[in-house]
Amino acid sequence: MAYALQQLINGLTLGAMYGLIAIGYTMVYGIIGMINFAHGDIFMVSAFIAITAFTLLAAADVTSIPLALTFVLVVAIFFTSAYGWAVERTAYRPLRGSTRLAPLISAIGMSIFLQNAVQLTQGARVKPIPPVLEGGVVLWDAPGFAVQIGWSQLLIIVTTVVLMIAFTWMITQTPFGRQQRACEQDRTMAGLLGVNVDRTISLTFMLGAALAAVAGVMVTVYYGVVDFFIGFLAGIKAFTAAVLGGIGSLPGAMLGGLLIGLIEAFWAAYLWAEYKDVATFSILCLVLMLRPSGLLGRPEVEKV
Amino acid sequence: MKKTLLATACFALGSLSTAVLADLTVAIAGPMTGQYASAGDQIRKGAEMAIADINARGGVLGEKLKLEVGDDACDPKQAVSVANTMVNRKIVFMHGHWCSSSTIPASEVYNEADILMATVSTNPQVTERGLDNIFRIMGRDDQQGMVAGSYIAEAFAGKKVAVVDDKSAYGKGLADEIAKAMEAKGMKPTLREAITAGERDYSGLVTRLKQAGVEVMAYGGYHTEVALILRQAQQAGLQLTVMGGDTMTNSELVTAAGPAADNVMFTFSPDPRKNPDAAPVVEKFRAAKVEPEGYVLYAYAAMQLFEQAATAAGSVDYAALEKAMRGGSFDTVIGNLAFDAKGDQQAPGFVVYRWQGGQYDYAQ
Amino acid sequence: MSAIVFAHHSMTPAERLRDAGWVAFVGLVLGIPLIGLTTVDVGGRLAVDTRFGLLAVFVAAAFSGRLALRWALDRLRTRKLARDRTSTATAADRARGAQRAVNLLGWIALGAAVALPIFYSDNRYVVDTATTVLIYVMLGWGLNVVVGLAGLLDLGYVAFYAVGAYAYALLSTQFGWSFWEALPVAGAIAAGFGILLGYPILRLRGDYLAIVTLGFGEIIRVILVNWTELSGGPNGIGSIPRPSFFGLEFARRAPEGEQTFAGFFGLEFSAMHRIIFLYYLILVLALLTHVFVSRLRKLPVGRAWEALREDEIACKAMGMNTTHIKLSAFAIGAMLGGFAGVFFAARQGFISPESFTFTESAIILAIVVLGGMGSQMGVVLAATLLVLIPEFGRNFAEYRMLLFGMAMVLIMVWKPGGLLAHREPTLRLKPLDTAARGREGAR
Amino acid sequence: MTTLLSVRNLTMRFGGLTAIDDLSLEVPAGRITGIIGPNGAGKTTLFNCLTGFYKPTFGTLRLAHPRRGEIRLEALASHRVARDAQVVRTFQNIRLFPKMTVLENLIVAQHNVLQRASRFSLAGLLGLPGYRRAERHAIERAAMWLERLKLEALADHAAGDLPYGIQRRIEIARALCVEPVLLCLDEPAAGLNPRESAELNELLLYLCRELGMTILLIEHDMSVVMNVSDHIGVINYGRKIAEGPPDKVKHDPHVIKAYLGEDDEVGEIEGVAP
Repeated sequence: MAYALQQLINGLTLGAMYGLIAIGYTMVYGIIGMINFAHGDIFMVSAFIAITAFTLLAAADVTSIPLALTFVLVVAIFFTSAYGWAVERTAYRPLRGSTRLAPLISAIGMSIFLQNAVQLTQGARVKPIPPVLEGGVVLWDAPGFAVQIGWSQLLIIVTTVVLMIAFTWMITQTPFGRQQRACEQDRTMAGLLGVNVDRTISLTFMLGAALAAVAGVMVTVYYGVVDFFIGFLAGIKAFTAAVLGGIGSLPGAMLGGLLIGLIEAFWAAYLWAEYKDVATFSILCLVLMLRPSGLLGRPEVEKV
Repeated sequence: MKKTLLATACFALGSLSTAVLADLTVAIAGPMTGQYASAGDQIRKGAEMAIADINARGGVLGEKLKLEVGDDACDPKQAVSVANTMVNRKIVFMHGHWCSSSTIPASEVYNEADILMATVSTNPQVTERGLDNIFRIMGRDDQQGMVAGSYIAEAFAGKKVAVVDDKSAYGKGLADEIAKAMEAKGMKPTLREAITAGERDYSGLVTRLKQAGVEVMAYGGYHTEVALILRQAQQAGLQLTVMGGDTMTNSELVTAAGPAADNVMFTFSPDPRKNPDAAPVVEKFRAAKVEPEGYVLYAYAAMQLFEQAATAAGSVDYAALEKAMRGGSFDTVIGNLAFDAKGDQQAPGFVVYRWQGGQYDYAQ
Repeated sequence: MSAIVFAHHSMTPAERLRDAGWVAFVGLVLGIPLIGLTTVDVGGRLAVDTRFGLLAVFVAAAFSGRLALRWALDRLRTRKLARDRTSTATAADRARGAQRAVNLLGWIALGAAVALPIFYSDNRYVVDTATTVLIYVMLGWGLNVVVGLAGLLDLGYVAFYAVGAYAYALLSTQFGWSFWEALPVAGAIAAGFGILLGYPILRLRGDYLAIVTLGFGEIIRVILVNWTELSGGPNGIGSIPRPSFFGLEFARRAPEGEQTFAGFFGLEFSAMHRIIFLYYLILVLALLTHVFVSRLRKLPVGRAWEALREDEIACKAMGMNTTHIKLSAFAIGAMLGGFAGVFFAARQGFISPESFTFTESAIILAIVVLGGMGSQMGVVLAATLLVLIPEFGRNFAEYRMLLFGMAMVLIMVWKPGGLLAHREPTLRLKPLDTAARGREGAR
Repeated sequence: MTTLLSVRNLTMRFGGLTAIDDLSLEVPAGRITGIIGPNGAGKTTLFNCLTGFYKPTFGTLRLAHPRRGEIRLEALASHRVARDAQVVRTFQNIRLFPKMTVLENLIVAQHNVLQRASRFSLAGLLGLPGYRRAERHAIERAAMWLERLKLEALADHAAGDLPYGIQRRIEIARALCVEPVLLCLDEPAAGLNPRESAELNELLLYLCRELGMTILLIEHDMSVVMNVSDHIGVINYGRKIAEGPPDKVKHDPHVIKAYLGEDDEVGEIEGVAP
């Protein structure tokens, strides 16, 4: 029981992280209907920015953790959004309106490019920082097994929940959200009605990147170790999460992320850890067979 | 159907390959890009220094050495491509590849082209295929696993031990050998697990270890994962001692795992840095701001091996060189090298080390 | 004339400078965290190192690069406009011209491919790289059936390649089958997997299909890594027999009672014999694939694939069983992938799961899309490019994959429809030549 | 006058929404039957039920096939409706295969015949005479329809590049290549100019009168419906509100009310206005 609870906490943390990255996929998909394969690498870039920022702070002898976290978050969000913007501007915008596959290939190329650019500029070595948030609370001291939630785990879960609420509010209540949804439904029409489509799409990419930046900072705080390869697996898992939840749906991305985190945690806890990915993908297949648009996706009515 | 493009490409490449024939060309190959690029980096630094030193002594048989660097990114297909490139560049000696899964297919290409190679790949298969051109200057996983397994069975008797690997050819091979050696000594692993390298979250594994009351984890795989596991174990309040293989020599482990790295033990050949004969070379590396850890000195030694074998043979012809290498005994920075019929290093001797405050040293 | 040509918007020098300045600014922002700052390991701890000189070079390069690019683009556009105005060629003429050029290119390429080993008979690297190109060409043609013709986005194509490779590896090492015996069986097994994958995802469309196929590829790979008893796990399978030349082995010494290729023909043994034989073998396999796929395209099933890509609902309304059409596309694509896998295993002599990662799928897909969906010649062109870019890049060592990624983006942005986007109809009511003659007569 | 298709108590619900409510209708053989009704009345839903794209919640659709006897359409999947029952449709928002040529579009429509002749592509791959003959026949048939619909000059053009009015005609030609027993046209005049519309009238009359084809026609353009239909069914809110020859329907008070309702777009609905 204690063991299961601990695995639940692990799964939730992992799932929250997947969810944060998945929202980036889902927002971009919603607005221009493409899979932004480079999103995982944007996340990786943000983790590197966070490492640099943390190291700078350590050099400046900043010891206040809240202050440090805020600074790193702001820095990471700023630069990562710039990356999100630049990627969209160079690799995707020229391809808008062409076939569905062209931006996909361009995105794969971008992903390879970013990975190698980071490797070249920052080195292939693993980048570690000393633990930022150590320790945690013991939730339940069961005999022989203490269930514990680390501060950094708590931070991840809380941040994710807060961001989720903020984003839902933004998409449903603000003028930007309205424009964003308008572009999702019909880009041409939105343009005709005076929505600046290019700007809205750019902003969407920047927001997605900003969320990836938050995830990047969280990863740095939680794992303390970053290398140029982390974007790949995280990207694939988050993409899976976005599809599982129904690509294009914000709550879906979050739900998908949590589900995948939990599936991985519990499958690895009770069954064969090495077949964890097989389980994840099989469940995805099953869900899609029953609900071809994912869990919370709008079912595509076959318009005849 | 094909390639006007390729035709032009071929001309370009053809001219390239003839351009480099002036000196004796030797090569290294390994993962210069990709996930394991830091190992490739070590190899290159070691080899570059060795070539510089050899050339400063006047080269081999009066000719200067020239170094070619091949990048296989630990991908078997690219490894074959690299091997072909190297054959075309008429190299006389290859130090590499690094990943066993690259070394195995590439060695067949070198074998057909009559090129000698010295590798640090530890998979037994590397020398078990009856190829006469391959020499291993490192121990084998089975020897390594045996040393680690017996050590665990003796030093941690009565404790619960988990055996974990990362599903790579190297990691799984090592972990299997460790488990076998432990069982031979009458100790059964409490858990036998596998993880996926490249992931970041091992909290599931850590929780499982904690649940099972495991205190010692024997690990087959690379240092990055060990650092993550240790950090996450610490966070979960689990005191874990890790026993790993030669990959744990990488100082990244210490930077990444922090103080928890003091709980890492591993097997490795006797430390070349402790070799008194190597002291000047070690100093030289440190002066050049390169810590001669891991594979740096092995790469250096491989080049020394070539230098001495060629000098002994008086030629760089394959047959003569092969005979010299198989029969000879060579003094290198990693100690004395001599090979058995398969090409394995005689008396490789693994020792158990422990990290301590950022340095590793023999475990008591 | 020139007045008309320059009527389109052209930038003033001030605008150009401002534009380049903006790009340089973006370069600066992007460059600060990755180029300007870097972390280095100082005795077990990280410290920040600055490289502002490098950053300045980068920003300057961005500025001047942008200026040059704009200038070049404007020049190109002006020229193109001028050409369009002077040229009176009709769309039909242009299509015919394109078709002729592609045909010509095809024959030249075929000639080059046949002649290549003759000119490079002692250059192992060239022949081997050409063999790799041909493997990708074959994979591209196989995936072209699924993605280019049937329009089903498949991100897990490498699974079938793996199935073919492992099928041959197991059949040959465990049961002693020869290459030629195993080839059709392995193809059939791969086709079976294609149908296996096809069934559950019949209802899925577009990107949902993409993620499930991606998942399928990963599942196959994870199983290969973990099912050690079958696949050798991460160690892979080694010592896979090479194909023989009608029973003649390519070896230095023949086994008891057999002859080697070199011995039979009275040649001196050379490792190149096998390399060249393998090259011609894959050339023949690739050509057969080409003939097979081109013929299929002109058959009802091929037209049905294309119709499926164009409009699935209309297909149903025409009484076509879309289930069968999709499954046949998956099965045939998988079979061709399986053949390529068999050859790959036979050529490498050693296979392990590391050869069958998602990146491989992505590259094969990139070949199909970069080449121009559905275009057979486009696949050849794209495969050649994508194999040769990293090979050339070897001279640039660590920059090579960077260049590769950049090239993928640039080609796509430059030609979003692919390098050869022209589609040749499967049949014509009036053959082109007679149509042309008719018009010329009318003039 | 024999009945080709009889619709009995057809009901189609989507969740809470009832798109078709207990609709019964007879389609006489060899005639043109028009279905009219205001937007959202359920006309296209009726077509979708008929051609297997929707499974009706309730009701029967019996087709008296001249050679195969009675066929229950509601039990068939969409492709079988076209293949086995030979009920073929066009779409309101044209669904051609845009990148394929006009001729290819028409050959694809003969897929089932050709596929059988190609014997799982084997005969086709080998180029056996049986398949070649079948292919020649298919091209001849396509050429015949192209000629009759005055499209032969465009045969080798990509269908998607052609003007809207021509695409409509191609879609009809493609449907004709399936050899329909019942041809269902979903707003074939939508988006056509008056001249094209008149040509369409001629074409429909030609198909029906000269070739004896049965046509079921959904249309908004009253000039087409009233001029060519032998028989008209009017539906509104999923129910049939009137049925009969054009003249009778034109003066039916229910129809006038459904069409005119409270607002006064009298002039718009030419032919219905009294």
